[in-house]
Amino acid sequence: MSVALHRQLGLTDDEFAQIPILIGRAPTDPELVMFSLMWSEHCSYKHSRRMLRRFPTDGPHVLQGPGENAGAVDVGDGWAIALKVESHNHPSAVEPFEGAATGVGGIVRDILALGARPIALLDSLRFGTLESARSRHLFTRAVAGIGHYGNCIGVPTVGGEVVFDDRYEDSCLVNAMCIGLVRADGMLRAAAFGTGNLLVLIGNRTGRDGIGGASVLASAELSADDEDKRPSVQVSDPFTERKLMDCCLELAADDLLLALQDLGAAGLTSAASEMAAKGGVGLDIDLDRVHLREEGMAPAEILVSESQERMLGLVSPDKLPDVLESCARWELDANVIGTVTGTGNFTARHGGEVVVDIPASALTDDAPWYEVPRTPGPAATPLALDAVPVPADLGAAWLDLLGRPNIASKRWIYQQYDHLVGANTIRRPGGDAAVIRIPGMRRALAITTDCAERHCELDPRGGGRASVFEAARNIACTGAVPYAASDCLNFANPEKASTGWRLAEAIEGMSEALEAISVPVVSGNVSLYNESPARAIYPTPVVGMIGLLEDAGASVGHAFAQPRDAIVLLGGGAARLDASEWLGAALGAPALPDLAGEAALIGVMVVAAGAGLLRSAHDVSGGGVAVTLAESALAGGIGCSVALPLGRRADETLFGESGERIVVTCRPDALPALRAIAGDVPLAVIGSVGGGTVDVQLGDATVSLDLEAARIAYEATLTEALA
Amino acid sequence: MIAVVRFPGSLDHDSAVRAVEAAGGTATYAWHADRALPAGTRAVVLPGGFSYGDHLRPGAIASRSPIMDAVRRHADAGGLVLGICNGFQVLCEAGLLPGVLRTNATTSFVCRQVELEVLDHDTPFTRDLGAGLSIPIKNHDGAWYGDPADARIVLSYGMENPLGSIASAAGVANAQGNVLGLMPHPEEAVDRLLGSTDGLGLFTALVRA
Amino acid sequence: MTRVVVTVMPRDGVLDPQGQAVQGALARLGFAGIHDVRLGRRIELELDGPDPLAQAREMCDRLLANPLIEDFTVAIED
Amino acid sequence: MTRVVVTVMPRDGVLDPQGQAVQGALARLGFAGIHDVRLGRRIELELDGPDPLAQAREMCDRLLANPLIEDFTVAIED
Ligand SMILES: Nc1ncnc2c1ncn2[C@@H]1O[C@H](COP(=O)(O)OP(=O)(O)O)[C@@H](O)[C@H]1O
Ligand SMILES: [Mg+2]
Repeated sequence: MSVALHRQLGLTDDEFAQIPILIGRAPTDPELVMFSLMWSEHCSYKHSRRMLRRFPTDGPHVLQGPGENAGAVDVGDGWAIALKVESHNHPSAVEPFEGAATGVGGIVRDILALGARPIALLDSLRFGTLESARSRHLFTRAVAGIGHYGNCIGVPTVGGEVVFDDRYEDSCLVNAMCIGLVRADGMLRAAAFGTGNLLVLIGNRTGRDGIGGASVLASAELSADDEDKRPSVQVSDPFTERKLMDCCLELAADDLLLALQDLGAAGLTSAASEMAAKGGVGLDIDLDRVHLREEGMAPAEILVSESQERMLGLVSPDKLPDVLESCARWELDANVIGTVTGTGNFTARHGGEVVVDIPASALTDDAPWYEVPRTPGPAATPLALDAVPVPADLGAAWLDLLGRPNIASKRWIYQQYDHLVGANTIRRPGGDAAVIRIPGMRRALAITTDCAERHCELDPRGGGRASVFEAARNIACTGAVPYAASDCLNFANPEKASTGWRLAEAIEGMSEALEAISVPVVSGNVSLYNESPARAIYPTPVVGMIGLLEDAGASVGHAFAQPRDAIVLLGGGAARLDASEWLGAALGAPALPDLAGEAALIGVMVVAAGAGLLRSAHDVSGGGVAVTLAESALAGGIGCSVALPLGRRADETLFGESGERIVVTCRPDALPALRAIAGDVPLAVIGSVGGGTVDVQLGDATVSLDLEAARIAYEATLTEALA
Repeated sequence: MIAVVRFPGSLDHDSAVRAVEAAGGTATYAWHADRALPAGTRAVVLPGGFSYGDHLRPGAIASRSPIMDAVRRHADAGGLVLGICNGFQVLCEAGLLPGVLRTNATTSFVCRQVELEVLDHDTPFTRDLGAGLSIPIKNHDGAWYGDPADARIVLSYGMENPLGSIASAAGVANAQGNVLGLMPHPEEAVDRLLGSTDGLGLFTALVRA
Repeated sequence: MTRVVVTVMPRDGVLDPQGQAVQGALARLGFAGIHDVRLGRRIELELDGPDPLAQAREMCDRLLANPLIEDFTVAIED
Repeated sequence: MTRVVVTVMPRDGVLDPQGQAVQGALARLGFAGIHDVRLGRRIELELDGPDPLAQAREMCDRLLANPLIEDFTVAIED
């Protein structure tokens, strides 16, 4: 072998040198493979761990902050909501259908590991433009995979987002968010404890799925062209996942589980070492008792296989018969593969021999960490408005904008997702945040994912703030109080250029915004190295947020409701074309979101909705106020007529973007009450609902949008591009 | 008592129970491996989902499970059986309803609200329904295929026919009218909060049985 | 016109949830002695042109099979 | 042990929307001269027992094929 094994496995020489110091001898081959995976960026966050400490993670309602499989918050009446966002970017680029599907499966098991019933999914997607045949293929297959998995396991996919941009041509992003419901006092943790307690592996058999670095070992041991020893792509099996969900929830409800842990990246190695390290105990695992799908798997392969749809339960010996019986009833394989010991070591046997015997904490807590270079990127320069051509026909420009892939209706996507299963979906996809009833409660949840990636490219701190505020505004538009967040930081190579600085700045901006609205981050995920020699992605810190609505029946939608309702623009944001959808490029210098202003606007929304004043609400985001008005009109099947101050230029006024603006409607006689609630938050009555067109008067001129033409432009794009 | 049959991979069983309760009845689960329906069963619901992962053909594996013999006996004795989505597929595969459900003409999963026409008011299920119902569909294999001359097409999608069913069929009954299968999900339309209560009538019919 | 039959099967070692589900169902129906069930696709193509086999192979590479998880064969049927 | 191959195809005259979709996709990829595409299933069974062909046929009757829309054949593969 020309290159040392540890390098083939992705360990640096320095990292490799640490191992004997930690364990007092040279590692065995399986141990080396385990270290290589546990010390990878994916498992150890070695480039981002320190920066993540900046996030606000506390709050009176936080039951579980970062550190477990998912975070959880108290939502009252003894119930907790678990939430987490996770990426499956690289697998989706290789095999989009299975990659995206297994991404959904993975996040669902993270929620399940808390003993929570998964009740909603969202997907946040970034792909190359629809002009690219490759991107169309990847996107179509990823959507199909997400739909297939979510639909089959019966968890509604209630929302998400997608952005098409050339910067994602080589590195698409597939992030998924899952929400779960669990009794606050019945939440499971992943920590192992109690010498003699048993580890039970439940679910699919273990094959050579997704064995990363370990394949190097396998091919070094065996002849390199040995076909069937090659690692295989993970194939999703949602039917087994559903049984696993039903079975684990039944076990949890019957109090048969002491701890529960999903098997994700690095498989059994990561699951078991984390359980041991969290509980400060050891685990003795017999690899011969792991149910295998293939013959002749090497110990290292069994230890790091990423076969899907598996969970690891901790069971006391007297409960074992009940556990096995339940698993049999669900037609799931279940095997006792190990026991808790007092040594603190991760011990594994194979064929009667000890092949691994190392402190579990060496794998988890002793992973290296790196300070990444924080070379600042160039400062953004404001857009010269003169350089942006004035559209000859504003009406035509408006129609064009409505049909752009990043603005156009996402019906083609969410129609392929069962967004109703469970019979709790109050506000379906198509508006701002989705709203779902919390089963058995009067309260409801609003859920969204958002990210301002172009803003982040130009100014990561401002973009970090904007990403949080966009999510919070979407939540607030339903009348819900922003309550908790999860995030997925998708970035390029942290060791190169300004990526480290961007990451730190984005985290700073997100944290500032989260603090401004008192929303804690309770879980999250980092995905780095999203770049090719040709392109790096925009910094894409996806924010997943939930909000709480006191009365499920009082949520607000984005559709115009009644003729003659007053249309009100709330908030102090100023329309600018910098980085806007109309500009279609990351150019200019978007304004730094104002912490106090955004927080005040969100507060006003919540109070106004709570007072029952709002008939509709829709924030101003991509495409500016013109798109906001058109979307509310299309959703309600009724037009409006509005007058706006002309501003610097008509196209900027119509299509310019910024945060801190929401268009609401109310009965005309509710205006005084709304004004009183708004207080210092800027409020402008701009028109009224009615008619079959959206008319906007700007100075002397009126721009008019025909609703039927708008509907065609808005609905056709994705369907036609992806036919 | 209404029995809601649960197969591995059933998804809408809880919603079906809630719908029965919304209609003023009580429900209990029957397990696929059981050979008899729960004592006191007056009517049966086969809920939506992906029983056995929809592998091979949707509903095929579930239709051969032990509980289906008991469902058949219940139907033969004139008892009411309502199959929703996957339940409809199971009933067709079991031969309790004519035809079979095939992949949608779109070849994709379709989740959306549809407007249904009630074509046949002369079954125990449809006696009290209005002329039209607004209920969501959500399925991948919902195109009914069969001979309309041999089937009682009770519900139709009208002119729209979004899934490509023969005769635009959305719901089909057996000759006696006591077994009904439909692709739309009435259990998702029993609560004003979720947008429509048009599905409630089907559950009221079961509760009355 | 030539009829070409394309057979696409899950690769060895790749999880075959469909095959597993069918195997379980057959066992529950009382069939004994089933050691393995694998489920794949059979695609019958009616093709014109000089080299239908080569064409079918290209179709497999570009659309009909997923080389990461499936193996395919093509054959002319008479 | 015998390997029996079961082939299940849509019956003649039964519309095959999936086959049509594949045909459309192949045409969009630029393949010409495709007259028909039919999509079916291939099921490979590893069976023990005295008469594997008869057993496979019974499996088809009882589960593997739906006679309303599908035809099947069984064959021993060596
Ligand atoms: N990938 C997706 N999956 C599911 N729903 C989506 C997806 N993309 C967009 N949607 C839905 O379409 C609607 C509009 O999305 P978007 O334009 O991103 O909203 P906003 O600008 O309010 O964030 C939302 O309801 C959203 O949930
Ligand atoms: Mg919005």
